[in-house]
Amino acid sequence: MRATIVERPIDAAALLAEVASPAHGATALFVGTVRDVNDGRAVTGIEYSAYAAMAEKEMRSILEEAAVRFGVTAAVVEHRVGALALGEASVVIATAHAHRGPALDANRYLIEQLKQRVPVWKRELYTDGTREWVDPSGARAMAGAPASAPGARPGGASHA
Amino acid sequence: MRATIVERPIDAAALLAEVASPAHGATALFVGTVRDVNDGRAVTGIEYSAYAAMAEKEMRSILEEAAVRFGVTAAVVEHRVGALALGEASVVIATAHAHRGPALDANRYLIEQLKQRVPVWKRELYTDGTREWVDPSGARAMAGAPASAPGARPGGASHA
Amino acid sequence: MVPVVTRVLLFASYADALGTSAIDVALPERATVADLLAEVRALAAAHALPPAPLVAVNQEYAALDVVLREGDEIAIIPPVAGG
Amino acid sequence: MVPVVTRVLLFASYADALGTSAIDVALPERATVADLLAEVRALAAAHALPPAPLVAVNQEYAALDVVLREGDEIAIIPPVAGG
Repeated sequence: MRATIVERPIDAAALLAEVASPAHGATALFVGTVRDVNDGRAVTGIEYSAYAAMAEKEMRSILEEAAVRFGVTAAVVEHRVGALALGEASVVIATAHAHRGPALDANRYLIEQLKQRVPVWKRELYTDGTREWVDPSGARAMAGAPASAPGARPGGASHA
Repeated sequence: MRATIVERPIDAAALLAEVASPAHGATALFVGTVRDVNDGRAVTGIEYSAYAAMAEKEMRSILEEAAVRFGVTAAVVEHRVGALALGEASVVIATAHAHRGPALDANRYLIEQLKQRVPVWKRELYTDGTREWVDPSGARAMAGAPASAPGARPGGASHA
Repeated sequence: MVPVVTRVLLFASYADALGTSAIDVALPERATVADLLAEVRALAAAHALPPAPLVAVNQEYAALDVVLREGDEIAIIPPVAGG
Repeated sequence: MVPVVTRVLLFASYADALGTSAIDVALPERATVADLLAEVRALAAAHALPPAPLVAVNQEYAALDVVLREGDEIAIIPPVAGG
């Protein structure tokens, strides 16, 4: 079980190898990549930044939750920060288990929770030369309205 | 969209590359591998065989279903046949989409349907030197009881 | 009606059980998948097969009432175990 | 009570908006996260922040009633957008 913020390209094959074991019959991998269009705007790249220490801590918490919920015995997450070009991987999650159900369930849980809770941010660069922080909570970042209710925690999970 | 029965090791990274596109934000990969224990018996390897032409045809049908159901724009499946050692990949499925939901949903659909419908068989080799065809339908293959009801099609899908 | 000798493909445990990867079955014209299975069951070695195995015609799973045509590619399909 | 000057980390859009990656806030002893946010809102540049941003204390999300202690690592967390 490992969760790391990295500043270099992510090697998906290395993550697959990291979770490999003869005890596993199933390995699931998720790769998030920089897309050329978002919300109808042409994107030329994305700058990712993170509160790295907290991001790793939160990702480890999510991994531990997945271990309890799904019994996954091997899982690893890498999230990249820095300037990423189109098609480059921003996040890779590998999960493995004796059977496919837990491997697939844990993989989806990890990416969903990561997107809700892990303090990583992205600023999209557009073809018109502008750039903007992405706020998946709805409003564009800094648009005035609060992104979250007072005291609310991302994801609504009980991790006080 | 490609589905192939192969007689050589499967290169998961090559499949990831095959479905890559700047239009995709999410790629899901499933890797099925030879496990060292099945049903409590110590396994030393698995021999896979297939009705190759029909297996490829059925896998292509499943890919087309996934394209309709989930809108996945890129998907590839390779299933290996022959003698596989512990830890080697028997099947790899890569799916990609602009968003993670369809990529993940399609990936799970493909492996579930593949296991129900695609004419591939495996014979496990055990540490005691014996070997046995695997029948996931319940009874060991050739145990006498019918594996399926008369006229039934695997998976119950309507592909007359 | 002249019976047509039809080749039926066998795989995996069924091929092992019958000791061959194909058997020849004599069928009347317009025989169905059910007729084929009845003929197969009459073979001495067929006790090793389940009573109602799956059949594929031209590489697609076929219901019992599908009518066979000369030149069809016919196979008896053991319980699948891919992945 | 002697106010304690506490450093608060800023990231991403909040760091951009305030033009800095950290601000210093004077807080009384046993101040809570809610007290911290009230002080932050009193800053001239804070109009760019939402009324109730998320706060992390020692790298964990903290509720408004969490009491801050000297040496805590405090950060205001913009809406996350990883993955």
